[in-house]
Amino acid sequence: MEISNRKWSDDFFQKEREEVLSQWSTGADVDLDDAVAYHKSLPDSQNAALKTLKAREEGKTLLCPSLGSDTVENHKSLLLHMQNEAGVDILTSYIDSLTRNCRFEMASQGLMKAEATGRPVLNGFPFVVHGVQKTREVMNAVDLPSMLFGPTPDARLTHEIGLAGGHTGYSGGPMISFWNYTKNVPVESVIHNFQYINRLMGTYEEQGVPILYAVSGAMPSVSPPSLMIVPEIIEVLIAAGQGVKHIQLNNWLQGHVAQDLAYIQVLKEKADYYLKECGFDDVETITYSVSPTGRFPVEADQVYALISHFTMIGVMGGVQVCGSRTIDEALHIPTKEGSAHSFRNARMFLNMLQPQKFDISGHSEIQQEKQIMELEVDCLMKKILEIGGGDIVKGTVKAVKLGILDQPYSTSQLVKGEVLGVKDEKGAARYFDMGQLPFSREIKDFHREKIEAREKILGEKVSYDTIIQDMTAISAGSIL
Amino acid sequence: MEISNRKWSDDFFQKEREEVLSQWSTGADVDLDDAVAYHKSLPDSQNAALKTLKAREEGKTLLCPSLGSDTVENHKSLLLHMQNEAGVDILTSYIDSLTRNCRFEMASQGLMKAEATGRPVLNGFPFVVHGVQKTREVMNAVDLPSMLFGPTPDARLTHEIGLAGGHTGYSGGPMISFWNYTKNVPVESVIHNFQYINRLMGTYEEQGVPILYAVSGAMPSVSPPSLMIVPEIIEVLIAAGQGVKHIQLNNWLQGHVAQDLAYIQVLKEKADYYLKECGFDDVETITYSVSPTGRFPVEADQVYALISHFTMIGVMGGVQVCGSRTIDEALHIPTKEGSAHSFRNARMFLNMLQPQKFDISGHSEIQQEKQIMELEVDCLMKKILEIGGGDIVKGTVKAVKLGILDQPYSTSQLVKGEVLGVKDEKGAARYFDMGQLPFSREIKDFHREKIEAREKILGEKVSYDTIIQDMTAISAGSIL
Amino acid sequence: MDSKAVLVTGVIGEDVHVTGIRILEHALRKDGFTVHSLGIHNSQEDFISKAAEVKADAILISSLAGHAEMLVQGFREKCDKAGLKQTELYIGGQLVIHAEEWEATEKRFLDLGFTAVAVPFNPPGNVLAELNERFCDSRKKTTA
Amino acid sequence: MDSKAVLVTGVIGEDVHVTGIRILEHALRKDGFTVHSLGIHNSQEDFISKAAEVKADAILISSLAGHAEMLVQGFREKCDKAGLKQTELYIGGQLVIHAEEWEATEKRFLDLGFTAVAVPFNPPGNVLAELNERFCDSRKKTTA
Ligand code: B12
Ligand code: B12
Repeated sequence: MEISNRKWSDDFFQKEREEVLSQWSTGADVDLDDAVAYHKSLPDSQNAALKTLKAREEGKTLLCPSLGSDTVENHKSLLLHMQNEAGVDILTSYIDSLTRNCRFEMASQGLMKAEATGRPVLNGFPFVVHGVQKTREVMNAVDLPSMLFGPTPDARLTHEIGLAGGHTGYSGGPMISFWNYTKNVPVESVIHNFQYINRLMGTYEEQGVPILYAVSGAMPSVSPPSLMIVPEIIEVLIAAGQGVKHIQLNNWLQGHVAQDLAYIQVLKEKADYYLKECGFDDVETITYSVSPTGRFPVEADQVYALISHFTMIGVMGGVQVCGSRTIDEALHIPTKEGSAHSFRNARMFLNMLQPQKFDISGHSEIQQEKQIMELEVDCLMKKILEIGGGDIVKGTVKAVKLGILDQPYSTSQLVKGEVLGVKDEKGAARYFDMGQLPFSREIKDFHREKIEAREKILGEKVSYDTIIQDMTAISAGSIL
Repeated sequence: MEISNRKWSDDFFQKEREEVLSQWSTGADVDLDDAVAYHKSLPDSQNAALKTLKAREEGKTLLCPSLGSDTVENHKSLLLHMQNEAGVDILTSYIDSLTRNCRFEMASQGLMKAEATGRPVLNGFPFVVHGVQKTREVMNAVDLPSMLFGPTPDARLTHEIGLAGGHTGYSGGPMISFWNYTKNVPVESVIHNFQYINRLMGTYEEQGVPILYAVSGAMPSVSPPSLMIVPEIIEVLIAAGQGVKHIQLNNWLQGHVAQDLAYIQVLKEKADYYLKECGFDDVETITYSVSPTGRFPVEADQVYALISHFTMIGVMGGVQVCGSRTIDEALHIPTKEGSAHSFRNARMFLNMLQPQKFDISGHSEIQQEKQIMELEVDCLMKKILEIGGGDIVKGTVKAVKLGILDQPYSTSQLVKGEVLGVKDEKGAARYFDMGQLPFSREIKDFHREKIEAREKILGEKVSYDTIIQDMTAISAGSIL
Repeated sequence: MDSKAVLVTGVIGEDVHVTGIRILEHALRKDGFTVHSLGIHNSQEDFISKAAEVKADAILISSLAGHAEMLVQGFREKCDKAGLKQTELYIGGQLVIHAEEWEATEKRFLDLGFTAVAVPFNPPGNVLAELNERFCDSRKKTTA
Repeated sequence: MDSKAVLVTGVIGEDVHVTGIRILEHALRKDGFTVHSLGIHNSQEDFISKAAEVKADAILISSLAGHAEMLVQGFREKCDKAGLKQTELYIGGQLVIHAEEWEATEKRFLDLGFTAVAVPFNPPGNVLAELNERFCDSRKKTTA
């Protein structure tokens, strides 16, 4: 079957499920009817999709950490600590990176070592090794919804276990997984695996269990937001194609207020627009924001300021869910104490700002950013749909080859890797190199002018060294 | 001599100086020529007035803590720590509260106890007990400018020592000292003492030593900003009357972004306007902001968020100097470590935001706040000048008696104390009771409507209990 | 109107922190206590003469600036001499200027003859409940 | 063109953190090293066969995800067996997932046969200076 955005047939899906469920012993315990019954036994307030929709209605911003630990005991106490001490509204279970790469045997060894020594060994919760019942043991201990977290090219079995285990969402996606988590895996394979996951989510939806799917597009490295938005919209359309009904749009904030706020607006508007364009009328979208993935400062004093800064942008952007890095981000896997400190900080900032309903969405600088971002997104989306003959999946596969879809600092060797971003004189991300992106004169001139303004201040041409400096600027104490 | 805004004659000033300098033994060491020579031996970068003017030119925001310790050793190491570890730009020396109340004998005992035990006893630096040389010992150890800090009804001798000791500024003023630091002292006495201080500053200016005088107006307790702005303008005019040339306008932020930003704009514009109106053409004004004086939360996580929040407002307001409370504000006199943590947080937030030059000053909500604030300020200022026959000092004395100048929670028994503020449904401070303020229908209606909006949400009338709740809301974790 | 107890309240010494005690006075009055408020800047003698005049059941001293210990030395003894042996003494606010274990602070003031020392950061409601309970007890004791 | 040394660089195991080593490679190349970059997702064997092929003076392993210890077990021995006894081994990034004294981390990897272990959070410049110094020394040693 050639890959396309058509919905998988039941046969095709069931055949592949058998294979997937046999990848590790715990697969045998997955029973969809039982899983649906389990979900229905949980209150609505423990469903991520329903809880975020409610927040959208009420104009509220929820807080959501991202962490995970290896043993059931550790992970449970981590989530309970976040619920009770950090006061967050939604939980996440990070998947450890061995499990993400289907190295279940190694994950199992790591888990055994962790259980034996009491010292954490894995960098997340190894869903597959634990299996459905152990996962439910965690979910039964908490009152909040929890989502799986972690992009990766093949999380099919992890999803079977995680969703049957009571999780009601996942953050990740085929594009981000391809760009940032693979070396040699073709994009079509990654999309295929995500179609499986999305079809599984669609199946839960058909059985009356809403599942929240968070698209992520690409990790920024001083990236103009269209580099994230376009792959995110692609992920949205692929998900909708397999019957996903509740989508969270992740915004990867980089710290420039006007650009980040424009990003939040454009992603939401364009995702809704292209969903409609492609005939998906019953998909709900909510928005999420989180601080960037560049290197963090080591000093907690400074990270607190970043947590507040990014919470400010999230609240001003009116997102339904606000994530945050933690004060120990630079140092090690966040501890539960570190996470609680961080989210209490985010909560206080939120509680100061949100009741004010201070709306700056119409600010001229935001609108300017928005306008150019929309041009960029439409230009790329149209081209991709065009070369795909109207099929987003086919278009995507071709676009990656042609460099019409491209990323800086991608881990994949199958990516052109020609595009590069650099900051302008106010700290916004601009295109330093547009590679093969089919941008218009207007877009090119805009970025060129912005970069020239920076060069004027620097007194020299922007170079690769400038880019490196920009990538580590925040950890060194300043946006620029 | 009846009190008025006329400049003191040299005779009158010198006669009073003799008296003041004889209040405590250290007064004898004050020699103006020597002091001027000492100031001129210091670099411009150690002069608060020159440094802030430079910041105004360059569009930069400087950071300034407010602390002080009792012994020379403690105070020196505190200031050095702030300079080297906290990275601030301007220092302050808090005056301990015994010295502020001219209880020099008790301050001397406290200092001796502190020196003997090594444990801090006084809540600030007892300038008078230390004398000129000991004060210079501190100033010689640091590279940054330092200002005296602390309103009080009679800081005449403290200023003689502090300025001769190398300090180049003072934060305080007759109105704030009257409202918030006296019980039975008539406003005319406080003004008299400040005319002395201002005349002393004027004398330094005439000798070519710029001194920065920071006016403070009144401490807010859920106060609509006109309650601070009007007394601040009064302090500005009194200072200008005695020859002060460099004035810092202190903005006491309360956390509501639009209202606080309007406050910063209105204070600056109206201070400059009334200076001109009253014929003072050569007075430079710069702006300062700091977080409120209401009770702080105990948890450092939360205070960090407040530090960031108030730094955000200061930076967005384009102030030249940004102060901050510290993470240990609620607990005890700030330690040097606590202060360093706090200012590193403020610095990071500033470094993220300021390079963006994100200008929201024209925002409609800010403009709305500004408009009503201007009406209030002009209404009060005109009335005060009118009843003073054009003399601001005479007008002020009368206005206090009539309640045209009034404050909530004043410590003075000579104040009407009828006005009261309460928060509206977005957290801005509104007039709950206008007492004798001669406000127009338009102003009255505005506040009434805002309060009604809050009452709708509360489902009950706003009462004194609401006010108490509002006053402790931030320490309880939210603006509302 | 039956008053639960007659109280004299105020801030001692050069301290200007008046907000806390004002809020407390409001709550106490609403709750049925008779409150004679002295505001800020009171000496020990100011408290004693007012307490004698109104036959106070208790004196409530507020102090936040951190100099409390210096300012209340010998207060219990002076009260006793002035015929206020029955008058209970309470103190609250932020009593010391350095970080110290609450137990140490409390002991220091109990040793100076105070009936009770209020933990800082109590919301008005808590403080009220606490005082109410204490005053009921103290009433019982006095009438017993 | 004279190369200071021939290096093989890459990220080991399932780790995807590529930014740091990319930045380092750029700096190293600019500074006159010959760099053979393997990118992410490399096994011990991937490093060894490339190093043998290019006669590498050193192998630089980057690892940030925190599983480094598991992933480099026996690496020194395998290198020796493959005839890379002269090839020095360096490792850097964020090597453990829990908070631990740097000295303990360093020792753990030195014991595994690494020549040096890079402290985390070095800006590219520092790392470069450090490597340069080390490579000059190692060069001297090799040629001596
Ligand atoms: C507001 C404030 C001010 C305002 C006061 C306005 C006013 N007129 O009241 C102003 C700005 C004027 C001020 C000045 C100063 N302040 Co001040 N101030 C504060 C602050 C921020 C909040 C105090 C407050 O209003 N709390 C709210 C009320 C509701 O709470 P409360 O006072 O604690 O009262 C409650 C309870 O404690 C209890 N209670 C209070 N009294 C009593 C008594 C009894 C018997 C009982 C049972 C209960 C009780 O009931 C109240 C209701 O719930 C605190 C720090 C903080 N807590 O966040 C510092 C603080 C108290 N101030 C401090 C200092 C040092 C000063 C200055 C000396 C600073 C200086 N060097 O310039 C000057 C004082 C000068 C002087 N002559 O006294 C220090 C005290 C240090 C210490 N004790 O260790 C603090 C802790 C700040 C700090 N970190 O340095 N301050
Ligand atoms: C960016 C980032 C990511 C990006 C990576 C993008 C990319 N393709 O590179 C993304 C989002 C993809 C990512 C994913 C994950 N990450 Co990550 N990530 C970071 C982050 C924020 C910055 C890393 C970075 O780019 N630094 C900037 C560069 C310039 O610095 P550097 O890498 O340290 O390299 C410098 C030096 O160390 C040195 N150096 C590096 N290598 C070597 C080698 C030698 C021989 C020498 C001499 C020197 C040297 O030179 C470099 C130049 O100065 C760090 C936290 C932090 N530091 O703030 C977490 C962090 C490294 N990540 C972490 C984790 C756990 C993960 C995940 C496993 C999370 C999860 N559970 O989902 C996944 C990984 C999945 C996988 N399969 O690997 C943890 C690691 C935990 C630990 N070691 O204790 C950290 C510390 C975050 C945290 N607090 O949890 N991450």
